[in-house]
Amino acid sequence: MGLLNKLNQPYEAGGIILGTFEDILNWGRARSDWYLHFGLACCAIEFMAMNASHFDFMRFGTIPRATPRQADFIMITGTVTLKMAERIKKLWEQMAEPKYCISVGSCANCGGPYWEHGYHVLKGVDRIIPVHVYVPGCPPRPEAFQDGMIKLQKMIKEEAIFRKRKKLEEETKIELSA
Amino acid sequence: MLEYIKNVWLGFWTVIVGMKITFTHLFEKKVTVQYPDDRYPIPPNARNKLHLEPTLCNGCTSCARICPVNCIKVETLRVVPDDPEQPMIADGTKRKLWVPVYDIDFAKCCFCGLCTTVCPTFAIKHTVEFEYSTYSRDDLYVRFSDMSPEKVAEKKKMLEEFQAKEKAAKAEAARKAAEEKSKAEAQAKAESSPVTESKESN
Amino acid sequence: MGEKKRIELDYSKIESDRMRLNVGPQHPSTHGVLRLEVELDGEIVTEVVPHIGYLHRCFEKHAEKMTYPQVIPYIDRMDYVTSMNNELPYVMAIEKMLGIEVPEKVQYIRVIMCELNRIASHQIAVATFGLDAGAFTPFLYFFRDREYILAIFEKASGARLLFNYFWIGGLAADVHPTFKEDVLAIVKQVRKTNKEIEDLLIYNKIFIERTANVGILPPDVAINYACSGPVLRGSGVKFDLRKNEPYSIYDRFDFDIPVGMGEVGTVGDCWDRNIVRMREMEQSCRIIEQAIEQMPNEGDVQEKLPKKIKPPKGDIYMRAENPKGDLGFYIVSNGTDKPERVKARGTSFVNLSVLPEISKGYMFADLILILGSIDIVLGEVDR
Amino acid sequence: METTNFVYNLIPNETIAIIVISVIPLIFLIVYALLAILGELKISAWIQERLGPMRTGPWGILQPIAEVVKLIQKEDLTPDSANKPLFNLAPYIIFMGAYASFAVIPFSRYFVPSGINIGLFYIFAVGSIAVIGIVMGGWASNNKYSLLGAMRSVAQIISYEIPGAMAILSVAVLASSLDLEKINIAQEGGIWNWFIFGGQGSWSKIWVFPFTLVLSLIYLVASLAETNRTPFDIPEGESELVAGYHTEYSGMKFAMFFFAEYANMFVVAAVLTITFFGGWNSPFGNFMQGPGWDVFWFISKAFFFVILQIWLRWTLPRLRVDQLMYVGWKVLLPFSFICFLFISLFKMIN
Repeated sequence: MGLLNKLNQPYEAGGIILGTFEDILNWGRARSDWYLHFGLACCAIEFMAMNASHFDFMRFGTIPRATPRQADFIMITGTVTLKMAERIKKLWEQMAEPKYCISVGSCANCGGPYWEHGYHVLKGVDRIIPVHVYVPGCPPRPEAFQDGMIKLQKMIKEEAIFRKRKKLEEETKIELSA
Repeated sequence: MLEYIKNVWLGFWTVIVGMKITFTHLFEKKVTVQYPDDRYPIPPNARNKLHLEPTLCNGCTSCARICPVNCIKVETLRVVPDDPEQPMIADGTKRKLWVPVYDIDFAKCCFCGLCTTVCPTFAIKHTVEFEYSTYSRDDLYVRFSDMSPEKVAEKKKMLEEFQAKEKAAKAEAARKAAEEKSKAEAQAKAESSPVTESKESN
Repeated sequence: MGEKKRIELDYSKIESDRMRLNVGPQHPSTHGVLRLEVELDGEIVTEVVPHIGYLHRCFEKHAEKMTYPQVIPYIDRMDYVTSMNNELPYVMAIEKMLGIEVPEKVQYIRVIMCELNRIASHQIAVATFGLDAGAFTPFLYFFRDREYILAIFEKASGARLLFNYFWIGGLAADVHPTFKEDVLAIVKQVRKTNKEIEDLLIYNKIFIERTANVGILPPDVAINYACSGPVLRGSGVKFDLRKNEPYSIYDRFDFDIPVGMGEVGTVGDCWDRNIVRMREMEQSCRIIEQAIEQMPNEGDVQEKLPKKIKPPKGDIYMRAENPKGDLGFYIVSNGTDKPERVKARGTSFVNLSVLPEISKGYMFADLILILGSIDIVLGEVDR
Repeated sequence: METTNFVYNLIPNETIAIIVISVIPLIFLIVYALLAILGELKISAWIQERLGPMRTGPWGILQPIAEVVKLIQKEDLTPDSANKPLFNLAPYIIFMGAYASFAVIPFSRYFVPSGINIGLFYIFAVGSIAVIGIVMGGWASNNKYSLLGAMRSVAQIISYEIPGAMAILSVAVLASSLDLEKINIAQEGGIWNWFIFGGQGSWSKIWVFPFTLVLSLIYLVASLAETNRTPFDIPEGESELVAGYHTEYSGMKFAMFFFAEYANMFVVAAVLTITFFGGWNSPFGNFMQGPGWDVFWFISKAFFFVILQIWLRWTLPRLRVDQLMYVGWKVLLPFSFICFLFISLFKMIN
């Protein structure tokens, strides 16, 4: 039995080597997240406060990048108006895979205080781009941002890279049988 | 020329001064609070997640009315007088309304604190909890009511029955009243008709 | 380092292809979501067209739908850096319409909170201005201090940024018992940091070269464009509503109005606008110290009011000195519990209008600094 | 002096020895770059009263490794409107320019990858290759910000090479050689014999000290400009040009730019060490002197200057384009000429 043979053995449907290799890759992506330096409204001020010395976002291994090409995740911090929405969609498309999105604050989650009468406000940024973590608050405390970041890191760590196809197959099987 | 030398010297000197300041900060005590392990003190009146104490809520809906963003949804059912379970609100008064639905959409809430100030029984208040970010927006829609669907259905049925009874009673009363009225009218007619007749005859 | 005189170029003789550059809405230093359409001749700016509306949240429309107390959270979200100062003129206007006098203690707490918020706002302004110039460290020193101020706000109101603290006829809650000592400790800390920042950034030769003689706003142009706040005072015009038209209890305090004097360049350049903010922080500290001394310890913080606030029919215009300038509210009441119209005079909006005028002929890097020295908040520009 | 590279003694086969010799600096470079990235993150944090990365490994020391793992996985985007060959080539050219300099850097008297006798000249020649990569990358990105950044970079690097070269030239005058090893050997015998104090010689060399000090400062400033570090980071000035010439780069290609920047930082620090601060020589004369100590002294001195660059970056604001030119042509150049003149005179008289 060589190591190669073990690849075919069932270890969460991927083999031991692929499993651990995947863990390392996921560890890298979870621990080094560069974010797009991009603020929209009130939450952006708290976002700046979160970057500052008392809370220090860089502890999580994040570095601000000004250009979307080099960013790993984007934090939508503030009200997304319809005029801004197309720009955000463009930014999201410019980012390189793998990419993530955290929606921060009531406005980005679903329009917030402007959801009822705000004719000009997009009711939730998840209508244009996929959102991975929702952070509630108006604006959230800086620790709440970091809580969202921890949740995102947890999500990335459990992601499947090689097992993706297997997983998808299983899911479709379940769907078909159902 | 003198100006030039002075500028060059100033440029050099202010850089040294700046470097001195940053160097002293290099060894100063760091102010960072390492969040998940260590926590920054939060005052008890901080306005974070809302919490409703269902046993305190009397269903007055003033919170839903004052809310600037309409993120609170309250539905109430009247308590039937002959309900076997006659609940007391925690402050001692009799409950007049059941609250089967009390939902707060934290995705919309603007945490202004207006609802907590208008509440007559202090049922709704802000807590210091802020760690409830989720992977799905639906999880931010929180249902606070402690009534199970069966109980709601039961109370609804009870109310409907009671209302039907009440309606029947009302109808009965109305019928009675109408009867009485018609009787009275007839009587009045009977009393007044001779007069009119006599008038006509005149 | 650079000479004092700016090199004048005769643009009619040097002609090259113009480049149109789109700065924003996603750009690290547009202070939010402003979009500037810039025409560049090499690196020299020949035309600037600001495009706004990327954060239009229809505040005025919302105000018509809300009752009077419900409008206050939306006013917080206009100029989100200076919420306390935003609330003050609105609350004073309604109080004047209702004809009520708020308790003495409330007046003092309001003034202290406003001045603390003014310090916090100026800290953000100077910090981001330094960031635009490329200095990252002062930014974090300012934000470290701002955290202490926010702690006071949080203890009083419960929120860190959007307070909803000034209510019609009083305050949302009383301040905590150790309020006075905490505020005095902050004043001390602010002075210490300001001293340090002056050495690290403000009087740094590179910073002086970057900001002096750049974006000169002459006083007459500033007045013509209706600029206010540090942008106007940076040009040497001594106008401050707290002194010229004292509202609330500002006439009881002794403080100066710092103006730009052209110490290192010409009057009205970026450095002057910036130093005015630095010195206003010191004046705010003075006001806070006096207010703490005079503030009564006992007293109610909320006047008795009817459950539904219905100001009599009529209109009112009330203005107050925001950290960014002159913020005014024009409120029309129709006798119901909802305002007929609330019109806000956005300070940042008016100040931004001067940008195309003063940024022509400077380098592209200067344009960023000029924008930073005007200190706009897009929430107030677009409303 | 005969070059005695220890690898030749270890491995008899010359081809394999050459390959080993060329790989050793690369391994060193990778390790150094990881350390420098960590150093940058941590020092910047400490200056700003923060803690920096703390959650990746103990005290965040695994942070740079996580970054490399992440960057390998990133999608490699090439914009549709970019000039693809140039766009893809640019990062490697920049890295090549930085890596080629390592060929002549003498880490120890027993390890000089290639002991050519015009080492100083070679470093300057090869260092200029980076600018080609920057222009290629900036132009091929088809982005206005990138183009502006590239244009600024060219002007900056070309004008700052002259005062930098003048500063180094005076050392060549003092040592009467362009050979980096000879320059090192000329500074043997303790801190007093370093070129910052005028090299070996009688007490009369004290007259040189002010000029060598100024020249070393001039080289430091010029090297900051050559490596695009603050206060001369205008080609990638974040608040103006988003990310300058590498705005459109992502994934591994961006990592190359990143890597090349840190490699360049080491190269200029190494040149400063060799020319003015004694290279591999111990500051205490014969005490702590030897082949192993050589590497230690050389790398620790070079690291000190790398940290100095990082320290400067987190202190100063950024200059404007025309002021940058002003500093280069009107301040550094005249000063370097005056100092060079005096040092040449001193050498002639001696």
